Amino acid sequence: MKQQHSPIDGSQADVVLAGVEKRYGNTIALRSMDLSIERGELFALLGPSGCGKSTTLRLIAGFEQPSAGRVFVRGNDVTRIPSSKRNFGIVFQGFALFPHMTVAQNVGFGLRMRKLQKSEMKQRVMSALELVGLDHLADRYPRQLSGGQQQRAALARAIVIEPDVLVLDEPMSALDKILRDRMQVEIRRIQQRLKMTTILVTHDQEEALGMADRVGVLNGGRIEQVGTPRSIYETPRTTFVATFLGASNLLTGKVEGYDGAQAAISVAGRVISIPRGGLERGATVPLSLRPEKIRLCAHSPFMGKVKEMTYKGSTTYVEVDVNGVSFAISGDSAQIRGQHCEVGNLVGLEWDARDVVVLEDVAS
Amino acid sequence: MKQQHSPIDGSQADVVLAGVEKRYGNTIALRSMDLSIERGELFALLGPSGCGKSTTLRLIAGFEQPSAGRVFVRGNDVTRIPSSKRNFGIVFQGFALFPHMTVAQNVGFGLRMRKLQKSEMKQRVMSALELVGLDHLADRYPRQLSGGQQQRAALARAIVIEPDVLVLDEPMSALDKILRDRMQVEIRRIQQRLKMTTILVTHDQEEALGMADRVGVLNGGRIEQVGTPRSIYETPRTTFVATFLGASNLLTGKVEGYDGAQAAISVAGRVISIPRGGLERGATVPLSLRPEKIRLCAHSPFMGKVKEMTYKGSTTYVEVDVNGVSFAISGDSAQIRGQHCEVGNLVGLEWDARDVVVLEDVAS
Amino acid sequence: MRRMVLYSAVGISAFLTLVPIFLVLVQAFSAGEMLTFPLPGLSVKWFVRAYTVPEIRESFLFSVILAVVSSVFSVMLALCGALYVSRNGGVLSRLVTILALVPLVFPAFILGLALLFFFKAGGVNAKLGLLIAHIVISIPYAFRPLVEALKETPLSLEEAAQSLGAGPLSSFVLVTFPQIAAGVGTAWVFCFVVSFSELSATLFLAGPGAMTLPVELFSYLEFQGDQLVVAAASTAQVLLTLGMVFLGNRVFRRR
Amino acid sequence: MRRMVLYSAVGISAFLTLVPIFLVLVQAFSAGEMLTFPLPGLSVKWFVRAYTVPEIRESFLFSVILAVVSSVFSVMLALCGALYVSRNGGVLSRLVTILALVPLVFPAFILGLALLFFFKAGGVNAKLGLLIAHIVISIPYAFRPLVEALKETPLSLEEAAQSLGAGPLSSFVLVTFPQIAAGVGTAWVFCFVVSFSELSATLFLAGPGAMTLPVELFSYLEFQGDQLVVAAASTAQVLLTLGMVFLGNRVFRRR
Repeated sequence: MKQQHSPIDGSQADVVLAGVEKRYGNTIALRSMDLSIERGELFALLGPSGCGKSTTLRLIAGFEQPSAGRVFVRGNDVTRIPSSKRNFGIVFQGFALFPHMTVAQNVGFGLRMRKLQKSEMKQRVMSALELVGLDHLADRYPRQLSGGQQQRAALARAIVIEPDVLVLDEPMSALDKILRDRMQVEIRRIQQRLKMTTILVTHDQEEALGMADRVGVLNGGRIEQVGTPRSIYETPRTTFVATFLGASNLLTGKVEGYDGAQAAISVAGRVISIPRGGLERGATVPLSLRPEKIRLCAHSPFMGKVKEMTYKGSTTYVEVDVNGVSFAISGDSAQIRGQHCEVGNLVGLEWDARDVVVLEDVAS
Repeated sequence: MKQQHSPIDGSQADVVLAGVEKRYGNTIALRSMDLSIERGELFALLGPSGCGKSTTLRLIAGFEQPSAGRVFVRGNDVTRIPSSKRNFGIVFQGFALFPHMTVAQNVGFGLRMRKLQKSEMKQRVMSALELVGLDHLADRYPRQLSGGQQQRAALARAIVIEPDVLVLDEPMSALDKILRDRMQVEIRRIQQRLKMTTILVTHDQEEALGMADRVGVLNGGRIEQVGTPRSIYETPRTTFVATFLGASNLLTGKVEGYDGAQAAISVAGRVISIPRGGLERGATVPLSLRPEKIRLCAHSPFMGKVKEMTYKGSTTYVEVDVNGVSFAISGDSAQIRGQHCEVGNLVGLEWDARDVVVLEDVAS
Repeated sequence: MRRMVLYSAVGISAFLTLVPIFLVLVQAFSAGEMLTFPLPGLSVKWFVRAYTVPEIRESFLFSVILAVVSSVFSVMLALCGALYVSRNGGVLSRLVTILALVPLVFPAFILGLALLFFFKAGGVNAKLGLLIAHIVISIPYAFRPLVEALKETPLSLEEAAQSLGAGPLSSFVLVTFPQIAAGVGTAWVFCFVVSFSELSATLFLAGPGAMTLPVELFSYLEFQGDQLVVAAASTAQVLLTLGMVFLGNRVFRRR
Repeated sequence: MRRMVLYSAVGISAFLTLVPIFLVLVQAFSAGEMLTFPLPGLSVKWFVRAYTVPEIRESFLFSVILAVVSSVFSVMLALCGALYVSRNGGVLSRLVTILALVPLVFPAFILGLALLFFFKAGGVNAKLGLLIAHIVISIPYAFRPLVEALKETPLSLEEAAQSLGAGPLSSFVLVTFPQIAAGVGTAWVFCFVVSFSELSATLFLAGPGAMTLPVELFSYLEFQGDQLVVAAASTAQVLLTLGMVFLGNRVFRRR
């Protein structure tokens, strides 16, 4: 059944999904997905639960088979190859360490299956454990380790087999906030040192933005946008991407006309200029403006009444009503206090024209 | 067994804990706690799991009895009064709606126990449901409601009995992020309208900071600090409070001397001035400096090399090494980019003197 | 490969359990005079004949009454135990659990033997002995579903009721019981069925005026040996059992 | 108040179960010739006498062998079923679950009766009939702990092993089985104990050369009536049962 195929494009792609679909009975979990992951990059599959990211992972890892389409790894069609022959290193959600084996036995399991010699095995296990800083705990059992140590052991077990692709399935979900931040940095560092093609599956946008070279945002079994963390955060293409990757003011604008390359769009009864072409005159367009891009000031065309203020420590959240349109503003607490912002007061809002993003989907 | 006592202080206190302790066998869950909650305020009990906040709630609500100390409500000693006679409205974690009753029956349960007349009962149930915006779903069963609707139903059930005290036990923990933010604002609004003394038990610092009039931070069965959200966030008293309420740079300083009211303290090989007295010359003191209070600049006494950068969307996290001391900085992504901040570059750090807080506990 | 092993194992088990029972059930409808296969014809005459044997008729009735009474007691006792276990931890709770589940592994015939000796010495009548034996033997079958039902009912429901002003009794009756009603129903059906088909302990305790159907069938088979009468009576028993289980599933269905 | 109801319920149940059994166990050590209380003195003579009855000795041995063999089969068949159920959903999975648990509520004596008729017609020997009956009756007792053990073992462990290069067989043997070993042990002890004390179905199938201890004791009591011999033999049976359960708890303890 093993067939040789060239990948669908001529790039450095390490993992390619070509028209992959997955149905369970009548429900469609994945809709004709095309995706290519470059050699050595850390690619994050980001989406809410039920978006199809776990299904995608299981198809790539070989735990399930697509209903249609093909999966290529380094140019080889692996669609029908079982997981045990794919040479993927997987860090499972919850880690899935073997409870009855020590850390060293866990890490050595993949090498044992590859029938390596005892001495080479031992050496490779130790160097993997050193890499993750766990060499002093080789003889412990998983239950004797902390969450972070279990995470490292699972990582060592996945990388010791020198996999073609490293897959991280919600790797931080079992850890607390502080540990999560630390492990993000550490996993990223190890991944960059080994230059290992890595797929990170996560529902946590901070994790995806902070760790990945590129992010694919999934929603309802479909990829909505692929790009660098900065490009998907700052220029979201759809309402879903704009709101899932952080808070956003979703506004409705009407294209009034053009002034050179600047589109004049009316929002909340005022006209703003946006450096953007290709919009039909008179059309209604959905806009996204992130709360942290809005500044409070004394005077501006956008004056509104403060409806709500929520102190969040480093930042303060303010809700301002401008001509019946509600604006959410998030700013440094000290700066917001400096603007005499109190519930009921009148304040002005300002922002840079380029921070208003025109979304492509229909405004809801 | 019902005794009349005056509260331990002469204030407007509605709920007073006087020397309350709770032991389970040999483990101490609460250590001699004194706490007084004013009439009409929203008081948050904030702490990590296992800090004793749930125990405190159960003692206040009457589900358990303290091993020592007394609980007063409006001046009455209720220490030995069972929950069913305390007239508290409780919103449980997970809501605890009765599955076999409709929303209206759930909300009416407390009134039924109070043997109210049918007609008055119906009217009060409907007005409570209107208050939470659920009057159109009175005949649904809990399982037919969304999480947010269940939350509202539980709130209506708790407030319809016109309780002396409203207790909210991790009320948002069953809701997703977006709904949580919305319900925080809404619950706060209802609480302020009814001017109901409210105790909020939570592990979520944003929830406590955003909703409460005052916050009590619990750790290891002890109250570490009580104050307004701003005072506990901006001037934490202990290392625990500083780190639990958001990220913090915990620095170690040495008191070099005084220049008027300014203490000269050496940190990372440089001397800074802090407007603070009462420190012993030559003493080592723990300091807290929040990451968002540090600004990057071209030149400053604190120059360091960028070790790590993590893009988080609206903010970027930067780690800078200054003379071997690591500083975490969190700032607006656009501003950080403006400072030519790249891993390996040399950058300067600056902050306002008053943002450095001297902690009271021993530096670890 | 592994899949094939699984399938064949399930197949073997099903074959061993179901085929013989099915054959007996079919034989009960035989129009012939002996156990034969294939059947010479269909009739219900063996049911009629079984009914006309007074011992069989009376023991059937006695079995039903015994099952009803003993299952009510079992469920009540098991409910008390399950309430205690689900609300409390500690040594006593574990002790109650063990005690309630002991009859499941403990040889039932020894219980029968013990009660026989005990009542002979005390001179108490056989009916009480049977009642006690059936209660004890069916308690574990009631205990498990009740504990499970109670564990699925969060304690916070009862606390919510109490915080709203309900005393311990009303919070149980108005809030907790409706949650576990399905479990109570299941428990009761289980107990009924177990009591109805109990033979091991009953064999030692049954006597004139206190004869259950299974014991009666056993001695009938031993002394008169009219196999098709026995097959018909057994079939009636199986049908009643299945009916009870079906009813239990219908009436006390969860959700 | 509610607390008192609970306590008294537990007390009554314990009294009903334990006191009669305890009295029989004590009588086995009597130095007298009859069931009397208090005991005239202590001795083990009744154990010796029970041992010298060849039928009792032989049936004890037969019971042990039957329990060992049938429990091994039960556990293997139940393991296949439990593996299927815990790895798959759907109708077939629920069917297997029902099938495996049917013998728990289905009258065991009817199974005995059915097998008796079936084997008489087929001319197969009694030992095979007993083996089948004991396997079928003890399967549910193996199935439950196995399903529970497998449900506690996340599938991701097996997937992890496979992603590291292990085939289906090695991932089961090297990773899954060690996780459920305790459950397998518990299942086996349960099956042994159930088979060892089975009487309902056995009564119909036992015969010369295939006589289990419970049946032997029943007929011994019926025809010779030496109660203290029976008490001693029962006590031996109870002690072996308790020993097995204790051993199972010790050897196959979780964690």
